[in-house]
Amino acid sequence: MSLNAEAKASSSESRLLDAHELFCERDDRVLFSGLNFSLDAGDLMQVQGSNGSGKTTLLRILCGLNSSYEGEIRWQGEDIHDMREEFQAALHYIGHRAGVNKVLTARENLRWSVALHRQVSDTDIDDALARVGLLGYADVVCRNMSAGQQQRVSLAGLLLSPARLWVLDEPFTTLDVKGVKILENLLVQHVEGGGAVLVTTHHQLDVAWNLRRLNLDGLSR
Amino acid sequence: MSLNAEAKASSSESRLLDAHELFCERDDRVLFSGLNFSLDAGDLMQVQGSNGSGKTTLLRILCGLNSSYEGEIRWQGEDIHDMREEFQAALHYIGHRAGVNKVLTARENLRWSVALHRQVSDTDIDDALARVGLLGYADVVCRNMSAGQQQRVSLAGLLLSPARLWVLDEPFTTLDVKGVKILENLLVQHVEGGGAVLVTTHHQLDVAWNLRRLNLDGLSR
Amino acid sequence: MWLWFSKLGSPKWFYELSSKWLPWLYVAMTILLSVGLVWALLFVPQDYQQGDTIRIMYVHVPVASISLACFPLMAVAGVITLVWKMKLADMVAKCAAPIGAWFTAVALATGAIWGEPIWGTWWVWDARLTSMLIQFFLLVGVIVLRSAIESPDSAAKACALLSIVGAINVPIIKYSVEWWNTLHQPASDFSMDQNSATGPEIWVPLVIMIIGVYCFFVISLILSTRNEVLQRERKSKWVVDIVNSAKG
Amino acid sequence: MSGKSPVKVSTFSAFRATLRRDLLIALKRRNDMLNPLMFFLIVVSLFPLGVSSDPAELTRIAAGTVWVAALLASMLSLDNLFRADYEDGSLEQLILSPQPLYFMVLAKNIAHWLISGLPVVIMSPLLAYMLYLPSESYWALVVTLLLGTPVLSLFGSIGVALTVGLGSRGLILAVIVLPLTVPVLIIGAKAVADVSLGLDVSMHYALLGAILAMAFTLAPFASAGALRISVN
Amino acid sequence: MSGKSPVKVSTFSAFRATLRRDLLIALKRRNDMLNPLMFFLIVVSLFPLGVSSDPAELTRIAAGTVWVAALLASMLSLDNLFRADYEDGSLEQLILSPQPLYFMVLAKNIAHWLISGLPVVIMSPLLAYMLYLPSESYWALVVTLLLGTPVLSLFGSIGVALTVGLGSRGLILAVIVLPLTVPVLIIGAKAVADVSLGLDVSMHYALLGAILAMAFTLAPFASAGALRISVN
Ligand code: HEM
Ligand SMILES: Nc1ncnc2c1ncn2[C@@H]1O[C@H](COP(=O)(O)OP(=O)(O)OP(=O)(O)O)[C@@H](O)[C@H]1O
Ligand SMILES: Nc1ncnc2c1ncn2[C@@H]1O[C@H](COP(=O)(O)OP(=O)(O)OP(=O)(O)O)[C@@H](O)[C@H]1O
Ligand SMILES: [Mg+2]
Ligand SMILES: [Mg+2]
Repeated sequence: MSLNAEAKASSSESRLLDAHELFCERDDRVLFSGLNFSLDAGDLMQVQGSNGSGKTTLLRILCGLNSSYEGEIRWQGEDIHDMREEFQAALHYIGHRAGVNKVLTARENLRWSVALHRQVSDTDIDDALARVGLLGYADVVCRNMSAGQQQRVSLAGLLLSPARLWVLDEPFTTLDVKGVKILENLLVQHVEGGGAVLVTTHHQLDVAWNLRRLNLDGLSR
Repeated sequence: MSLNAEAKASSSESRLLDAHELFCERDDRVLFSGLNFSLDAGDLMQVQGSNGSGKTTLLRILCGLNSSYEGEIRWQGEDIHDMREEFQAALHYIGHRAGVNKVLTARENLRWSVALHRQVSDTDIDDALARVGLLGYADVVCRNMSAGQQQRVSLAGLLLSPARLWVLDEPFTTLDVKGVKILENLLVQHVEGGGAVLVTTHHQLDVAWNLRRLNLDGLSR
Repeated sequence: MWLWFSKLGSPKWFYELSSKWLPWLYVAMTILLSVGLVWALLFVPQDYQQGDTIRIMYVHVPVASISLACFPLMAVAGVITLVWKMKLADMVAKCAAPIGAWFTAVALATGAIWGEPIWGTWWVWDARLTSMLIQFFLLVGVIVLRSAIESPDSAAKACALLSIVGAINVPIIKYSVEWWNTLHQPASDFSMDQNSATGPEIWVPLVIMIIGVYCFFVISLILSTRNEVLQRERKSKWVVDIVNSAKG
Repeated sequence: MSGKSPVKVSTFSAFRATLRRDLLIALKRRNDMLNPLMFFLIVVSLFPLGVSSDPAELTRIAAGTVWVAALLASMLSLDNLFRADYEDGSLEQLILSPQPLYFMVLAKNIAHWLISGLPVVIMSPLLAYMLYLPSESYWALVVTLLLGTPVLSLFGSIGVALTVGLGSRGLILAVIVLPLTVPVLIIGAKAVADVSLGLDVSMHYALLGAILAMAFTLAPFASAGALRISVN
Repeated sequence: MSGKSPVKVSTFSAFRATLRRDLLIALKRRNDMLNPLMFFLIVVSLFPLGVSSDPAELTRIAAGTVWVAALLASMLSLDNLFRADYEDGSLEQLILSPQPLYFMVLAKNIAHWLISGLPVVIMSPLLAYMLYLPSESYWALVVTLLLGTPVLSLFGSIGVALTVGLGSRGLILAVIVLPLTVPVLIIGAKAVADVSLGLDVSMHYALLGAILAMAFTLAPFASAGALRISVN
């Protein structure tokens, strides 16, 4: 993938994300306080924790979707608030909801969501869809897709994204065994190419890569 | 659990569900045809299949939520259309969407959904919530719960349901390791008590029970 | 009875039968319409007060009366769809809706054109016009619903249900609107029993026109239904055969 | 326990549970209960602004305006009737309950009317006053609304049930339902107007009552059927 | 590739992509495009039924009625503006895109107006005729609506953005937005009425134009901010 090449090229200093003394409480329950961690190029970090430990909350905070927190988040040394657009250009987030419009076909969905980040040709899109196992589904309306198929559409978005940092909230849900394998390989490829991944999941990732773990259970309450 | 006792008592003939020559196609793709299987008291059956193989569709057909199929479905020998209310009294379905109202608290949600099937006291409800690991969350508004916590609320419904047949569509999604264990034990308890379970999931169930498998991949297309 | 019903239910049967009927219908329509029109336009005496504008009636009344017949038709089809799950009924209903809407629109238009000389305005909030308008809304509602629902099965049932509810309402609407006020032509004027009142030279061509336009309605309905049949049955053998033979 | 065993709970208590639940939800979102009312108020007050502020003028259009506003208010408040339940899956639970769906739907309709219909009815005299409706018509207004708004809810719920599965919102519902509600509007508005002309309107009430009775018995069936179709 | 690298795509092409997408969605549900129109038609025709069918009477309320109906139509069609995107998560994608949110929101607003506002404007003379609006006012009606409906869309989208996260629908939006749009309604309706009185209305047009300009520049910012709040 060309984007990996690019990635290597531009990863002069390898420190990407810095979370400094993060604190968050939601209706009177402290989820985490004094949370420090950093993400370098090539890091694949799994955020762990029991239900309600604050994984989703943390991820949304890091993306800037949730601003009810204290502490500081830096992207390549700068506070993300000072460089929102640059940061967002380097970020690809997939949340609990896949971000797939039910009325549009798989291709149309990707055409738009990718176009927000970079030019893309239909052939690229079809390749991406094929690689996530949706060959022949490019023109199926997403409402008529199964839960897992819709999830795969949003994964195809990952393939096309120029972003360097991937933040994925339980991307494995509703994926079948093959789907899981595909995604795991994807993650490894991305970090190999100098990207970084922050992922929450309850299932055991088996990837040929040294997996960093961030466990929120200790911190909560 | 008292319901198990009852169950044993009344399970004179053990054949519960019969699916006969089921055929279903969705927009021109045959999902399954000539599908036969039956469920006896004490059966724990996992419906398998890759994404889009038709698991959800099958489950909804069996529950009577989806009527665009051919073939016959019998409950204890009778066609379900001739005895809808009896069948539904013996059925508990949990779909991709948990059936949890975001505005209500966990307790209020259960109070209603259980009341559709049987009288229930608040203490029962609180016990059930405790058993699914939501002790102290009884009065939390469900909007303020995490994905997994909401899932657990609907599982608590299972504990309180008098139904003999459980039909669960990917109930393990968003559950953490503890949650998964809880649910697995629940399933075993239910089938031990003479109930029957039909469950789809992509993760490996490890249960101390001989698991029956129904694979849809062969059948589709 | 049942045999007959299921037979009638089969789109194939309908397709073959309709191909037998169509020619006759074509003939009947051309004769009736040409005779009716020529008679209406050339030989019907001028109306003593309305002058030549009376001739519009020969389009307006048939069209209007058909557009009234459309909703009951859809409702019946709806019942058949829901009770006997007959695919063909739904296809007919689906095709009837837009055609009915067009007829209603034409009735409104011709009515308006007629109104211009008679009432000096294109539109008045008179009972029958209004109830016609509301029926038009109902029809559009059915069409919109049909297209809004993706799965054809659900769409079929949903529209069936809506048309039935609508059909129950139509008389209520008609009644309430008439009761609300009326300055439209009373229906009696042209009804058969007192044809003496207005001479046969007036109503005979009208009857001819009505039957002719009915033929036109049936034909257009059959044609679009045949389309629908081919659409939905495109995978079944007999359609494939037809297509191949057409390809030659 | 088994399928053969009698249903574990009386239909009535299930009915009550559903009714209580819906009222509870409404109570939780207390200011949502204000919305139909506010909408009613705002729409009505748009007319003096948009049309004219001349009392004589307003008096003439008062009855109709209030009725149309009430019609729209209850139409729009309907959108929440089944939507939330559909999206969070509660609707499937309801449909799969061993209770006759007719009563469950009825419970939801009643709850909805108590929440969004009744306040409008109670509020109407105030607005009538703002539009200089002759005071002798107030009673007629309240009575007709009291008979009419439930019909709107009942008819409306059919439309909601038919459209609950669709992505697009609000308008399609109105397009389907509004034409069905024309008779109620006509009779209601006419009754109010006629009273101020000193005519006898018992006939109008009778008509509205008849329509209400019909709607009460038939509409929930239609809604129930429509719901089954929509979840399919 | 890296955060430092220049944004990969021009804001304009992202703007175009968003615009095209929304129009495409509308096109897919072609008959949904009928809804605002039909709603407009139906609401307008409710008035003769509710108020009176006397031409003189209708003439007087014509301008106001058409305007109120247009107001409601564009208000209700707004509900679909961000809702679907919020529910399927596209909205988060939009907010996290490296593009200035202002333009993305603007694109969605423009698409929405083309779909639901423009048809209403085009249709309005017909309805004006049915309400016996004096023919010399047709132009005024069309022009004011042409200037006014975009303002409604723009203001409306602020309300939608604020309420998109809430369960309850439709009404709360109307309650928030309608008051904001009152000035437009007043000026628009008055302009139409004044024309039929033979008065000069260039002033009204100027005012509407000014409001439109303001809304065009400011409203999308407000909407963007509101969206960020809603997803939080
Ligand atoms: C938009 C305007 C109008 C509409 C929507 C309309 C609609 C209708 C309808 C629904 C019928 C009933 C047909 C039937 O029952 O078989 C009808 C019949 C008739 N209309 Fe109109 N009409 C309109 C204008 C007019 C005008 C301006 C006149 C002339 C004064 C007129 C004269 C008649 C007559 C004479 C009949 C035949 C009555 C009968 O067959 O029962 N209509 N029109
Ligand atoms: N609403 C629908 N209309 C038409 N076709 C549909 C619809 N929903 C799903 N399908 C098709 O039916 C097939 C089966 O869908 P279903 O949801 O049953 O799959 P599944 O086995 O549940 O997959 P998953 O594991 O992802 O949940 C899919 O291939 C999909 O394309
Ligand atoms: N909208 C909200 N408002 C207030 N509190 C919330 C909200 N959403 C979640 N919470 C609380 O924040 C805590 C963390 O929620 P979060 O969704 O981050 O958990 P999670 O780690 O993602 O759990 P899961 O594994 O189930 O997704 C939960 O205990 C929940 O009670
Ligand atoms: Mg989470
Ligand atoms: Mg599934």
